[in-house]
Amino acid sequence: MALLALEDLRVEYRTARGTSGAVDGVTLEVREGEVLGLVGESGCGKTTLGRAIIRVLPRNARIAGGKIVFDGVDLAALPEAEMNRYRWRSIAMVPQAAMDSLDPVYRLGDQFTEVLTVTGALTRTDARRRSLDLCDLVGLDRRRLVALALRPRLLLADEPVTALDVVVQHRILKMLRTLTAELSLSVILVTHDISVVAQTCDRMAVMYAGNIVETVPTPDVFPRPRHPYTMGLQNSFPNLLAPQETLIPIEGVPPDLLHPPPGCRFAPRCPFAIDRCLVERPALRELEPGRWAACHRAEEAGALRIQSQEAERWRVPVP
Amino acid sequence: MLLVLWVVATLLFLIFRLMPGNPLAAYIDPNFTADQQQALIHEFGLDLPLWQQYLIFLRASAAGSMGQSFFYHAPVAQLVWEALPNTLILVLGAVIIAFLIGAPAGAFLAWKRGTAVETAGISLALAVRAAPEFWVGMILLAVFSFSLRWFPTSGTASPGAQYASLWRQLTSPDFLRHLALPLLTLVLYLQGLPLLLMRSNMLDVMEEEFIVMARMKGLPEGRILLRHAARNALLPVVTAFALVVGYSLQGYVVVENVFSWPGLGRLLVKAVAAKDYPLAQGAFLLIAALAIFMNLAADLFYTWLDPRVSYAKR
Amino acid sequence: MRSGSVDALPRPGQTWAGWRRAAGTLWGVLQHDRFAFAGICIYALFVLIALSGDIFAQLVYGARPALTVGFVAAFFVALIGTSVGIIAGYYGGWLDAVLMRLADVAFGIPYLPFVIVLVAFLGPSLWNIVLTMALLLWKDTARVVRAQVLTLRERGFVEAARVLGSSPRRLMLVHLAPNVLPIALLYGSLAVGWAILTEASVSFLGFGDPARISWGYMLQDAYISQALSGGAYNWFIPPGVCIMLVVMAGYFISRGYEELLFPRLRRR
Amino acid sequence: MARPGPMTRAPAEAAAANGPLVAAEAVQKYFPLRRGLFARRAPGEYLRGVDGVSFAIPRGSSLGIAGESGCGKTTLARLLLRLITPTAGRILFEGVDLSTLDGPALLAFRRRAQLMVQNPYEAINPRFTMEQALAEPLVIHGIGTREDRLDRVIAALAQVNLRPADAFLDKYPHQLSGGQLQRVGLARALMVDPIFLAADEPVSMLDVSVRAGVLNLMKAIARARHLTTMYISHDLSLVRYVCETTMIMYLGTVAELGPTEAVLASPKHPYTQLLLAAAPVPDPGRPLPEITAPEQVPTPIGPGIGCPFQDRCPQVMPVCRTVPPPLVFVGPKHEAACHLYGPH
Repeated sequence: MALLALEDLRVEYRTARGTSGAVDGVTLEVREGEVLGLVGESGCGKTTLGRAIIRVLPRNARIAGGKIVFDGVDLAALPEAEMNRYRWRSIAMVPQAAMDSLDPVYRLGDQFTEVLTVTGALTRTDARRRSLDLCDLVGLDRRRLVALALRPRLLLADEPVTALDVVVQHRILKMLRTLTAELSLSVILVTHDISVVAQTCDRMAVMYAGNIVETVPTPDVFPRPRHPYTMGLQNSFPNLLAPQETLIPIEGVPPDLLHPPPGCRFAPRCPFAIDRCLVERPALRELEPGRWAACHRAEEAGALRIQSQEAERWRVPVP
Repeated sequence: MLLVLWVVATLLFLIFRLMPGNPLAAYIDPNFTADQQQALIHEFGLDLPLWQQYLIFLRASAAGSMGQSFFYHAPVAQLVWEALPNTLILVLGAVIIAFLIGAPAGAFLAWKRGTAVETAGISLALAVRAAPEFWVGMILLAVFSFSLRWFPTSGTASPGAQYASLWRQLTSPDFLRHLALPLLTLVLYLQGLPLLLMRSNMLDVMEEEFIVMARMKGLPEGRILLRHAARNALLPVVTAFALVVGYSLQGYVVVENVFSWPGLGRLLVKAVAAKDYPLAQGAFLLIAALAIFMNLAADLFYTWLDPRVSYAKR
Repeated sequence: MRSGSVDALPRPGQTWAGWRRAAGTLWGVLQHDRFAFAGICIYALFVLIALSGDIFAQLVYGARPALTVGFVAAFFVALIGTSVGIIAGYYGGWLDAVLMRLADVAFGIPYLPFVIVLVAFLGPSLWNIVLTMALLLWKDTARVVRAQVLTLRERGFVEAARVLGSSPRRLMLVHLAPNVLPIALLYGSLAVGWAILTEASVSFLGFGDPARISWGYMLQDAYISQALSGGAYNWFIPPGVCIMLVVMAGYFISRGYEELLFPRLRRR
Repeated sequence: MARPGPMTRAPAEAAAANGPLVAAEAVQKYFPLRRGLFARRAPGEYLRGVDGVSFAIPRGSSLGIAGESGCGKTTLARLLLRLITPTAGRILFEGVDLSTLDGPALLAFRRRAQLMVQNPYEAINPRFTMEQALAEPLVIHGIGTREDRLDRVIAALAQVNLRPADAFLDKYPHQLSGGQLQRVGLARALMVDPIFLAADEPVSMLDVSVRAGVLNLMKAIARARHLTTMYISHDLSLVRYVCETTMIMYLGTVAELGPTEAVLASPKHPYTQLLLAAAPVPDPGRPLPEITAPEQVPTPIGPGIGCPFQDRCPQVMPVCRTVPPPLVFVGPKHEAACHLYGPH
């Protein structure tokens, strides 16, 4: 059963030039004890999605619709005070810039125990002991561990390893896996690096321009991508183990979310786009059990995969 | 710090000595004979070569004796030391009150961002900040002293007032009534900087990652504002303490003159007007020393507040 | 110096209809303008002016030294500050150390007292006031520009320009200067206010240029002529309001600049 | 693209024409740590950016430099382009010591060696249009006439696949995407017709889907113009895609150097082995491997005795604590600086 279920979640930003749908109708599930990889390029809305779940959005952003069902409760409908009971106790977050997320004028230990005592869950002494226990458990990195202090059930990790050296990155991913097993924790791992997802996550959701375009179990996505964007990503990604002769880029740029194209948002860059793609927005459909894709031509995925290997096809004429 | 003071002193010495005209002109009675004039010039050491004058000046300044005032016929040191406490009370009192009012008001405006209260508050603070402080003082004088007669118009004490000790004087109602208007003028002038700075810092800090993090932790909004946002926003405001002290110099010289407050600023203006250069020099040096000292104090205070900055690094 | 030619100046009408029209305008401003406050100030100013044509003439005349000092001083402050900041930031090393020590000294010198001393001994002229201000006020601009240059210097395009063989002169003039210009202008517009306030203070203290009527001089005149005890508010309120408005204009210009410079602020 | 005539070479350089284009000889760059103005520095109070590095880049080849952040790879690139000068050692470009260059000779060097910077959004002066940015190298070096500069700029834009070029001429940097800006950065570097191109993490800030485009372009242009290239990256998979030779750096020293395939297929230095084991691969069948290396934060400050990798090395020996390991051959053209392969 799903611990977290997002149903048609929409988040809007108000800007000087209009309203942009940074997250535009996302439907997604996270099961108990699984690590879900949320992959996408910069500006696709993956960070916004993570922050919407815990309802800490910038001032000019708001949840414009949809549900965030956590453990049977719709978080999107909760009043702010109620929401505070979920933050950190049930849903914790490791933000992108771990270093910046600490208040520079207080000592680490104090900040660490602050949340434990303020929420009224523990006394100061207990809080200190709990923090030490957790450090022993994994043996490092207090500041990332703050997130786990209250034994949450869901951890949102927003690019936790970006900009880290590979050795440190490896250690943190390893720790993440250990923790999920020992604390039966569910994790949403937000990243732009497919390799990280491949080795860490159980399932993978691919985001493009505010939409989820594909959700599949990780072992399945690499041999059998179903959405052209996923195929394109794989083509453009260098592999340390098996060197490709040539990498194939996806030409063009993501759409302006203030004025998104009427049909499929990937259509302008997609080598397989047909007329229908330009006018009708594809829904996220379950093609086989547990395998979802939002593409009008998902049934032809087998044939498209073969064609997608040809570099010439991806040379979409620049408008 | 001492270096700066030395440069200032030297600069001052050169300005006074290289000025056209005889500095004793105002002092020398036209009826004096040439011999008498010469004797006077000799008395003040003005016939010595420049470098000797400079050495004498340096030695005397370091020893704390700054020569004899032409105008008051009294030692400069005595005159400036008498004026110093009045200035200190006025400036320190105003700076502290300005911070105590300005910083919380700034935080309040940041909290009220986007509302009419904020717009009105900022406009008002800016307007008061932009008004010349002596003009504000004049209005206060005209309204509260001359029209309403609530406060005295000048000086530090009513005629005939005698006090047993400095403390008695400072706490006497008469003195406080004299202090009220100049203090208020200076506070009005100084509040703008801490206020505006605090507000914009609060707005910056509120966007910082650790505030977002605190929200994610589910901390109450009030606690986030006070414990995390306000304390961080306060740091640059404290750095500005030095700046405010600098501004206060601009302010107090003028305000002291409006209210005939017998402090260093008034002494300086009088001395300059009377071309009494030993006195002007002495008053100026003390004002400079005061400013430099206060900058240093602000630095130390900042170090104490922010553990990231150790004094050695600055 | 009371001007005799003031009767020739037009006086705003004081009829009942005029008042009503003015009140209507004021109400409109209050309703629609975010900075209605400024509107009220201007209105109050004209009411006061209406009360004394003599003062009106002086006010108009007094605007000239204020604005001259403001803009000329601000120009030199921005020019000196920007040059020093760019040179110190670009070359670094001992040159930087020397220039920044100089800035420290300028910072340690009490500003207004120094202006008073210098003006009193150089002779009370407008240009001496401008000169002393330029001598002391460049330090803030220089520091900010230097800090900006230090970050710009690490930017890719400056590095690339060096690799392309740009001369130091070209780097400073073509690559650094245009990119620090906005912040120099920001500080320049603040300096306008500073300079006007300084000129007013100096004139008020009696060290101003005796040949020119300035707003500060008018205030001094009012002060020593017992205008305060006589309750002659119409004498000393208008010049102060003028100074305040001009200085505020400087602030608002710089705030507008800041919003352009740091678009992040616009969202607030 | 219109090219100026072949460069005239001085006789001394002609003699070096057959040697490597770039050669570093025991290059060192220490940065003093900030202290008080008059405080004396103890020997350890330097940051060892580059600490005794020797290598050569043969003409027409591509060298990839990889290592963790702070290993000195960017410092090395800046040294090779003479943006900074070494504390000790020599850097030879076409056989000429870079530190002796001055005036016109330095300007001539600036036409031969060019750079692509890391951050595309900072690569172009924000106040320049693309035309101005691309014409600047021509102006500095007085190449072409005022009229034909525009033609050259258009040709350069077309060469990096920014078509139609006219559409880009009047654009400012903020109107372009990261990928497009990085192409302009490449085009600008090529305006002076260099023979050596250094690229410092040119795609690390770009989105995955557009990285390949920039990399392919760099590869194609380097091949077409016989450019000698140096490519810096923390990502070994990118180095593998672009470079023939790979150099692994650790704390300012060369840990391993050799043909890319050899270094990646049979890494010899324990540090290279660690990097390869920790690097993620897009293969769901391969779980995260166990790593036995001790956790230790490397620091480039301090006296530095023995092997720089000793504290993190799982195979550390007593000799590693005292003697810095020299580079020794471990295969054809393949060297590693490790006592495991030395005479000890």
